Amino acid sequence: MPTKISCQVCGADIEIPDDVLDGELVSCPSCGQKYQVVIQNGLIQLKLIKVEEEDWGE
Amino acid sequence: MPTKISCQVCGADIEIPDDVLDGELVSCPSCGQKYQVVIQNGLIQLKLIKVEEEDWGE
Amino acid sequence: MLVIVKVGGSVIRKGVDTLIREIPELLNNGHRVVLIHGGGYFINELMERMGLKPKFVTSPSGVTSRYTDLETLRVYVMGMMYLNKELVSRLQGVGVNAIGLSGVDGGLLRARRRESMIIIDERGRERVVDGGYTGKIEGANKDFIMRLLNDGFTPVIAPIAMDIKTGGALNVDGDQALEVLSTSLTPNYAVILTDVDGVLINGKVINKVSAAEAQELFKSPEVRGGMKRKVYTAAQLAGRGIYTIISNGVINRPITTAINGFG
Amino acid sequence: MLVIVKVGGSVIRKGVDTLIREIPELLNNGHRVVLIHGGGYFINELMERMGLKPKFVTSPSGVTSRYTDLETLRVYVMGMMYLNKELVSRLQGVGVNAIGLSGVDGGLLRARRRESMIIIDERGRERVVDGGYTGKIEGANKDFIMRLLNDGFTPVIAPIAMDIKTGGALNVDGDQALEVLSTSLTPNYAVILTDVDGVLINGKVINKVSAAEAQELFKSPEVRGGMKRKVYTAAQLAGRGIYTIISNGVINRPITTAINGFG
Ligand SMILES: [Zn+2]
Ligand SMILES: [Zn+2]
Repeated sequence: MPTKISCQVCGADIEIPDDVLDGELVSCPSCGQKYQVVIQNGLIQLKLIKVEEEDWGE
Repeated sequence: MPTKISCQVCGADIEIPDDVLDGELVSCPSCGQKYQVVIQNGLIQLKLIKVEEEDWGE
Repeated sequence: MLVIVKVGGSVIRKGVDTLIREIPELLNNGHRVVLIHGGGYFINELMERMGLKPKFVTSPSGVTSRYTDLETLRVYVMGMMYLNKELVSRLQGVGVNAIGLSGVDGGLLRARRRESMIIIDERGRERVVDGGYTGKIEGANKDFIMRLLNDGFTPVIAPIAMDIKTGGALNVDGDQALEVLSTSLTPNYAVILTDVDGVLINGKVINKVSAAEAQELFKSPEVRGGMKRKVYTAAQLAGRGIYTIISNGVINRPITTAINGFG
Repeated sequence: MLVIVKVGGSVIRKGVDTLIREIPELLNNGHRVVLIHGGGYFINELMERMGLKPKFVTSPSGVTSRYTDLETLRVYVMGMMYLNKELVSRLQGVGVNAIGLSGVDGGLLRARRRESMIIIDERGRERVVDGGYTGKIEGANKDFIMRLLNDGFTPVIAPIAMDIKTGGALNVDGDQALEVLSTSLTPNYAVILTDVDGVLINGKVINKVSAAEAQELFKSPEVRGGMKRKVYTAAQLAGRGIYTIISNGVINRPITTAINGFG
C-alpha cells in the first residue's frame, strides 16, 4: 500500500512508491509541481525543489 | 680470451671481463686506479672516474 | 599587449613544442602572456592506471557527463598539477620565468560548488544527488595576477578553483576560467588553442566572429561538444568587447598566427 | 618574526589539524610563516596504486636508497603537488592566504641534478649509472619569497627543485630545502616538525642544541636515518646563527610550543 502525501500547492494526493529512495523526485499528478523526497529516520517528507542546471567542470 | 687494456697511470695490464657492461668499474691490479668502462660501437675504453657522493632527494 | 591563452588538453597531448618556443619571442617583443591549460585526457589515463572507473551521470535531458566524486577530484588535482609543472618546466627551460598556480593558490579563482544535481538513476527515475566536486567560477584575484605580470612572471593556471565556502579544490572548466580571467583582466586578445583550425562550418574554418555571429554559431548543429563550449565562451567575451580567437595550437607560432589571422 | 617550518611527511600522515589552526593565530600576532612540506609515504602509496615497483640501488658502502627514475619522478611531482594543494586548501579554509609552490615555479629552488652514481649491480660489480632525477639545491629565489611575504601571502613549498640546466623538476630533500631557504632568508627560527618529541638520546628528548652539540649528536649511534639528516640540518643552521628546533608537529600549537621550548 503506497504512502500518499498531499501536494503543498494544490492539495491533491501524491503517491510515493514503496521503493522510493532519498533524493528521488516525484510530481504532483494534478498540478505537476515537482518535489524532492527527503527520508529522515524512516519519515518521508516532500521538499519543493530548486536545482542548478549549468555547465560544470573540465 | 679476456681483453687487456693498459693502465693510464702505471701502464700495467687491466683485464676486462668478457661480460663487462657499459658503466662498470674496473681497477688496476697494480696501482689500484679505478676506471669506468665505456663501450661505444663495440669499442671498449677506460675513463678515469669522478662520481659524486652526497645526500640526494626526499 | 596582454594575451590570455587557453591551451586545450588536445594540444598538450599532441605536443606543445611550438607553443613553448613562441612564448619567449612574445615576451621579448614586450607582450605579456597568461596561460590556462586543460588536460582531461590525462586524468582519464591516470584514473585507469589507478584502477579507478570514471563515473558518469545522466541528466533528465539525457546528457551524460563525468561525475567528480572525492576520489576523482584527488586524481584531477594530481594530474592537472603534474601537467602544470610540466608546462612551467618547459617554459623555464627556454628562459621564461613561469609560475604555475591552481585557483586555490592565493585565492586566484573562487568558485561556488555545485551542491546538488538531478540525475536519472539506474531505475530510470529522477533523483537529487550531491553535486560532487565541480564548481562555477565566480571571481578571479585580478590584483594577484597583475602583480605577477608586473614582476615579470608568466602565470600558468590549472583548471582548479577554490571553493568559496571551504577553501577546497574544485574541478572547473578551463574555458570558463578563460572567460572569467579575460573578463577580469581585459586582455587585448583571448586565444583558445585546440588541435583543429578553429570552428568548421560547412567545411569552412570560422575563427573570427562577432558577438552576434558567435551566438548564431552556438545554435548551429555543426558546433557540438567541447567546441560548443568554446564558441559560447567566444560569444560571451566578444560581447564584452574582447577579441577572441579559436585557433590551432599545434602549428608554428600558434599565438601569433591566431592574432594575425584575426586582423 | 619570520619562522620557516618544515612539516615532515609523518606529521601530514598523522594529521595537520593543530598545525593548520595555529597559522592564522601566528599571522594575527604579526609573525610571518614559510612552510616546507615532505610526504614520501604518499609517493610510496601512489606508486603502489599505479602498480609501480619502487626502485632501489645499493651504494658501494652498502647503503640502499630509492632510485628516482623518470616514472618515479612523475609520480613524485603528482603526489607532492597534491599534498601541496591539500595544505593550501586547508589554510585557505581558515582564512590564511596561502600560495603553494614547487621549486620550479619562479625558479624558487634551483638544483644541480645528480648526473651519475656508482651502484653495486645484480652481479655484485660496481657500475656507474645515470643519477636519475634527484638534485642538490644550490640556491633559492629569495626576492620572490620576500615579495610574497610582503604581499601578505603564506608560501607553502613542495620538495621539488628546478634543474638549473634544463628547467625540469627534481626530487630534493625537504630538510635540505629548509637549510637552503633558511640560509637565504635568515629567519628568527627554523622549525623541523616530526611525529616525535625531538631527538631521543638515552631516552631523553634533545630539541635544543648548539652547533657543537649538534655536530656531536650527528655522530651518535642513536641518531639514525631521517633523524640524522635533521640533526645535520640543525647543526648546519645553528652554525650560521639560526635558532633551529626539531619538535613534535602533532601536538597543540606545535610551532609556538617549539619556539617557547627553545627559550
Ligand atoms: Zn499539486
Ligand atoms: Zn695502474
